[in-house]
Amino acid sequence: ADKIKIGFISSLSGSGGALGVDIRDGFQLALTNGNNKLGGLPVELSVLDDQMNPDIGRQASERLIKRDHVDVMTGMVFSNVLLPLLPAILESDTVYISTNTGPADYAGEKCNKNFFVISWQNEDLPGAMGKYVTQQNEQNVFLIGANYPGGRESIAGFKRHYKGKIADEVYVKLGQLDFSAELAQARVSKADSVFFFLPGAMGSAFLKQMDSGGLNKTMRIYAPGFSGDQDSIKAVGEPMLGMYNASQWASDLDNAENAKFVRAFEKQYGRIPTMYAAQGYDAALLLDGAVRDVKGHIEDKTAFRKALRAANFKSVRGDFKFNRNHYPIHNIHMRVVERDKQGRISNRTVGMIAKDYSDPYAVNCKMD
Amino acid sequence: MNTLLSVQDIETAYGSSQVLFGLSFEIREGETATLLGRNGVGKTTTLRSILGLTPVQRGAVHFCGQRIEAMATDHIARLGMAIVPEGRRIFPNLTVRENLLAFAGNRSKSQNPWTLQRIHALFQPLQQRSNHMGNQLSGGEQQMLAIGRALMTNPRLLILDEASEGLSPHMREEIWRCLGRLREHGQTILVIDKYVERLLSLADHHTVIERGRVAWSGSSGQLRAAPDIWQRYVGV
Amino acid sequence: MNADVLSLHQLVKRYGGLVATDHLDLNIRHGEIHAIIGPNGAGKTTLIQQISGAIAPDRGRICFHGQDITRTTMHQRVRLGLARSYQITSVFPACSVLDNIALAVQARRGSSMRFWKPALADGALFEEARAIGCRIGLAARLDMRAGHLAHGEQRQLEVGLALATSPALLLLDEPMAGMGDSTGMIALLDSLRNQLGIVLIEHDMHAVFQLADRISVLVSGRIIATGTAEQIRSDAQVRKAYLGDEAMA
Amino acid sequence: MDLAFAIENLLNGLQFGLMLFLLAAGLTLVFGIMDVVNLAHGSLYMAGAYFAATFTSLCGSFWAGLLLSVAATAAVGVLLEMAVFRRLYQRSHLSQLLATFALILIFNELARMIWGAQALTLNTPPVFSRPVELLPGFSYSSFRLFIIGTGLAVAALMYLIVVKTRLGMLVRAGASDREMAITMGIDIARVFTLLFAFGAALCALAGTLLGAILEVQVGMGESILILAFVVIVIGGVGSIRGALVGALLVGMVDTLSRSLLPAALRAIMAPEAAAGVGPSLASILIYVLMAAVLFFKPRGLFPARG
Amino acid sequence: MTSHLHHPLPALRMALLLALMLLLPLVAQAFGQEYYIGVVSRMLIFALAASSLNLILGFGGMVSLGHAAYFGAGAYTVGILMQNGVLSGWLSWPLAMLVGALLACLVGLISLRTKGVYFIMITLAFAQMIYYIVIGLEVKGGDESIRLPQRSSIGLNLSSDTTFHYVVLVLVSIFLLLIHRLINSRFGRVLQAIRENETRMEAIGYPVLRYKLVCFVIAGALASFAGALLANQNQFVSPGLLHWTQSGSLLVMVILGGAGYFSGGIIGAIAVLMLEEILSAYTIHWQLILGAILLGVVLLLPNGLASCLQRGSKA
Ligand SMILES: Nc1ncnc2c1ncn2[C@@H]1O[C@H](COP(=O)(O)OP(=O)(O)OP(=O)(O)O)[C@@H](O)[C@H]1O
Ligand SMILES: Nc1ncnc2c1ncn2[C@@H]1O[C@H](COP(=O)(O)OP(=O)(O)OP(=O)(O)O)[C@@H](O)[C@H]1O
Ligand SMILES: [Mg+2]
Ligand SMILES: [Mg+2]
Repeated sequence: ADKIKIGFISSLSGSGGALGVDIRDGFQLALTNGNNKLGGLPVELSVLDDQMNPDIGRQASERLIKRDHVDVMTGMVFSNVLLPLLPAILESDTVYISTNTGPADYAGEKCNKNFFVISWQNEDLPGAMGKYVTQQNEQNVFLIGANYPGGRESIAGFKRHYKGKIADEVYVKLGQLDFSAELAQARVSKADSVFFFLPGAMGSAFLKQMDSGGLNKTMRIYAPGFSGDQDSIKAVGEPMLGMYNASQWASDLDNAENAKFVRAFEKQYGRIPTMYAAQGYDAALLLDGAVRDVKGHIEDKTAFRKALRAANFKSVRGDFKFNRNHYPIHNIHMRVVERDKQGRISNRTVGMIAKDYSDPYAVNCKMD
Repeated sequence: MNTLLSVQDIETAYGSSQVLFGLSFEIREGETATLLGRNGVGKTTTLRSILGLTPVQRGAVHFCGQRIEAMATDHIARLGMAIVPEGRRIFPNLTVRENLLAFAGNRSKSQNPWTLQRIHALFQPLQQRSNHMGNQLSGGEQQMLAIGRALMTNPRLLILDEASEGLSPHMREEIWRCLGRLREHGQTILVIDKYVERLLSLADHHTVIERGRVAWSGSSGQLRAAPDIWQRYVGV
Repeated sequence: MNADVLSLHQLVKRYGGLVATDHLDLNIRHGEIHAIIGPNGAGKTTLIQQISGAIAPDRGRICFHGQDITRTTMHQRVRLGLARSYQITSVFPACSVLDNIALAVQARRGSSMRFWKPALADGALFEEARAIGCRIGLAARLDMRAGHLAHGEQRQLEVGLALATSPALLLLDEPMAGMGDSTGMIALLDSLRNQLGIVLIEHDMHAVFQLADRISVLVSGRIIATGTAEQIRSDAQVRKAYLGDEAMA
Repeated sequence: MDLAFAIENLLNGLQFGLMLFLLAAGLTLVFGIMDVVNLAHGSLYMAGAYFAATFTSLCGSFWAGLLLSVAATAAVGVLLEMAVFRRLYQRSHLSQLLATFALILIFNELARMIWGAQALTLNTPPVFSRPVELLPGFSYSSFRLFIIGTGLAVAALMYLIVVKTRLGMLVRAGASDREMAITMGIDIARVFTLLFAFGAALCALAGTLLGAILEVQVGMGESILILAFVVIVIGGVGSIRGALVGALLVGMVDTLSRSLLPAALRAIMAPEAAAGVGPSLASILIYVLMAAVLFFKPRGLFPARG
Repeated sequence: MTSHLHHPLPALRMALLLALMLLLPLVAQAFGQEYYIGVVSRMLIFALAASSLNLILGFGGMVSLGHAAYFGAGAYTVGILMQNGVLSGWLSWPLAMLVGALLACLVGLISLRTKGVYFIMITLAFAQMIYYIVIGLEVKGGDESIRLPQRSSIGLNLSSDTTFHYVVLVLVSIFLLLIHRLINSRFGRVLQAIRENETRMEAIGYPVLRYKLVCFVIAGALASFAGALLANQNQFVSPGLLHWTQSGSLLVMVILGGAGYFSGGIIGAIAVLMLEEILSAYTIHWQLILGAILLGVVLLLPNGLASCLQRGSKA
């Protein structure tokens, strides 16, 4: 082929818009760095907004598949948007690289040759947190999650690895911002610590209210990396200091590719990148490597998929491999929110808590 | 006596349908004048034109020596014009008391301005219903309130558009007497009403309108002496 | 024989502490024009509201053609032959005069749960409406929007709407108010005499005395006198409470 | 259930209710009294929060941020009123709905273009950063107590302005019959501009106070706007007393259902199922409350007479 | 004779539109742009949904902010039936209408007691209840939506976008014609007069509530049918269809197009979807432009787009 056509659909507006924008910026950065080429092929990129609504997302994906005939699609943030669209995308034999959500649905028996997840399986980070919290010898944890599939999966992932007692388990409506009632429950549950999965603004509001109610003085707070990342920090600020969160990536991870990425991102956008940005960036690097491997002959789909599967690129998170289900095998790190040398609040990596972590569903996948 | 209001050759239309065709008349300070005519000849439209509610397309209106036909309605009203409109148009979500007080003022610098007490004395039902909402009044009570509301601004020119509508004969008589007293105190008044006979003894000057034009004008004496005019243009 | 179209028994309506209708009894005979007069705020409109079904009385009974209708809804009463006009004009302002009347005609002529056939094809409907329009003196205005009519003309239409439902009893709340020359309306009502009963509320004594077969005087929610025009005109109590000097004129 | 838990729940309900009232306050003026269906109310709330966050970080003081935000939002309100709303008063509710919906789109996109898609920091001021101990061993966020106080104060202020002052009468008059109010000599345009600015200022107050414990983000207005409308409708459109009662009712029902319902459900069904049903049921309750209130009182609890 | 209650069929425009819709798949196929067939089918589906809302809002004066409930109900009926093995459209489509009608009847019985903004809010309340009930129910698959394995079977191969388009075109045209007949019928006149002056209608003998309810139910059934079609087109059903923003966007379509004009819903749906389609491809700040356009239209054309096309018929 003389060019590679990429369709990028993401949530660029709405309450989750910040996530999509970060993924896009990360992806775009990698393209800019490579003079708008991937593996030597010029890139034709169309960016569309799904507004966090599958119905709108479908319109966008139809357009990309049927009108623009793109070679690769990527970018979506939320599983509830991705999942309904995925059958049509995969049926059209278009490669999809997930830059954020890694649904359990496609990790096991339904794994698909065209579906790659560059980020994580949904349970990876909460599961790692469960393991870590157990290691910390926490005995009495209060669990709170948003009441939607992603939220319930995350809490389940945590519980899979957490061995202590659960003080109470509370679910709240997606989008709820006032947590006074739930904090009262946390208080009476006499828990020692809290693990929460509250996406986007919910998480930051929760943290602010923990702080103003003084609960963060009496309980330790744990969360998966999504709620401890730079976007939450920007919203919450100081009250987040000292919070532990697990992530497959951190801005201070010690590898050359990452250093280059963080520097370039800060220069380009004037802010510290988030894990979403890193995922977007990685997706572009993955494509870059695969296109190079097939020498630009992406029209040979089998070869192209094989090259993708080989994941011949340097991930900003360090070691990276695809599992048989095309979900990652990667290391998961523990981070803590601190002030850096310039006095900015950001995450510092404390150590690795899981090496070559792979999800539990892969064994059911019949690929390879 | 000075001219307080002069309407010169005005033409007014609602959209494409013209209603007034070069209508003129004058009211002098302290005078009581009427506009007479059958239904739909343009009496209310004349008032709306004077007040700037329906813009005039041609002609001029002067009030207190100022040209007002291009002025904003609220501005004209503050110069000292108050109207008891057709259909009463009480503010339903204000109490009787609020309806009276909200717009109170002394726009004619009157020596003996209207106050809540004086209004209550004139219309006793209003005093009893002071805290009722405007829309909880009977038709006649609303009419009293509309008159009271206009009086409370102590206007230089008081305009009554069918103000006796819905009033009992007793109360109607009360209003006529009150207008008579006001006239004695030098209040300028413009009345539209169907009880022409009663207006003859009350008003100084009459303008009869027919199809948006002045068909006749003259004093009470002249009108009384010309029953044909009456019959032709006003009926009854 | 019961010649009464309508009879009210011990009707009571209170607004908070105010008794707007106070144990009121009233009989309207078939074909008569029965005027109800009384000072402002006496409870005349409130009475009409209860008879027409717009508000429910606190106590008492309303019988129409001997049938108790106290609990029936407004539209059912119209079907039974009770129609009213409003003291404060209430028409369909964005519709033409003809449409206004045609709607009232349609209410009584056949079902309106018809979804397919264009109503405009229903010639009879509009013919009848046109006839009524002429009868109330709006022949020249039939195609004009009701909201654009002059005040007096709207009052005419107001009566026309009630008339178009072809009632057995017509409740008119100050039909002459705002109508400069009421001779037309007086003639119209006069022509209806003996065809249907009319309850006429009116402050225009000229019209009342000319039209009414009987007159009831309502003061503070009670009827203080009922009688012919002559009887009422000469009743001292009525003169004091209501008529003042004007009736003499 | 211990005493502290009970008190905390009551306080939470009160607090959440007054929080909603703060937001509903400005809406009561513009929607309830001026009778303009203003969906963009949430946008002014958002603008208030963004201004507060920006000015707070510039001046380093929450209170300076609050003041500047109130001024700036009121100014935006005046501009908005003169440019758009002035043309909408005489229009139907439908036009107002569409126009203010358009304003939401515009405001959100502008905020995203100016401040970026990420949320901004706005935290409680240092004075209120520490919880206060109400009972031995039970402390409560002092900032939430401050919100309770502010909510009550705003309610009192609004009551005075709308019911007791001539300005209030003029506004109500102008809203019910604009032409007649003008004919009575009132410059309704000015009165409305003033009132709109005041409504916008209340938005800024709400945006700042709520932003400090909730979020400062694009779209923050819409999610909570519906609740503000619910509050006003339950109370009776145009009634300040109604808005206050409605807000407290919604606050209480919501808080109590969130804290008591899950436990109650767990008593009668499997914890897994309870966890799923609980939040849905709690979210429904407010709407059931509203539907029930309107079923029995079609014009709200305290129908503004008129 | 002219009547403001009568709405002549804009025959020429409708014929042109119909011809366009008939030819479109052929043209699109010729140019290898099958994508646009789907876009246009979607417009037709929304045109029906918006027209059903226009029926209660524009003609009946009932501003409902809960129309997504019926729209979604239709979609979910088809989805749930299909999940349970009922593939036939002959069964599921009428059933979807029935469900929508029943739901509307229930909601209408309670809501129609209220007026104005209270009505807006109570319809919203019911829609929200249904939204949360559906979210709470475990009818969904691994994510929040129900995925349909195929389009309903009606004896034609609906998996072809072209065939699907023609089926949608025929059905939507039939229902739009039905709506047109309805608004000009006796019932339609009553409806419009109720919008004008409800009390007076009661006072000339109409059981107002009954007429409003019937209209509400008809609109519910039509919206539900549109929902069933949309579920088929998308091949999934997500709670987003029930969200209040969906009700809002239907409302926007109707008001923009012209509430109370027969073509209002159609024009509005086409205009909004077209704007979205064009603008979103052009810039990611498209909502700013969309907002500005909507605002411009409201300020300049108080009665919506249809009012400037149809000036003659409704002064
Ligand atoms: N808004 C309007 N649009 C179009 N025409 C109107 C409008 N208002 C009034 N008209 C017409 O203008 C003419 C004059 O109306 P106007 O109200 O001035 O009459 P009037 O003399 O006050 O009558 P009345 O004694 O019945 O109050 C009437 O023929 C009426 O139909
Ligand atoms: N909704 C209401 N709430 C409270 N009081 C009311 C209400 N409606 C009417 N009233 C009062 O009841 C009394 C009777 O009113 P009604 O309208 O029946 O009088 P009316 O005899 O028709 O007078 P008018 O001749 O002035 O029209 C009045 O004093 C009025 O203030
Ligand atoms: Mg007039
Ligand atoms: Mg009366």
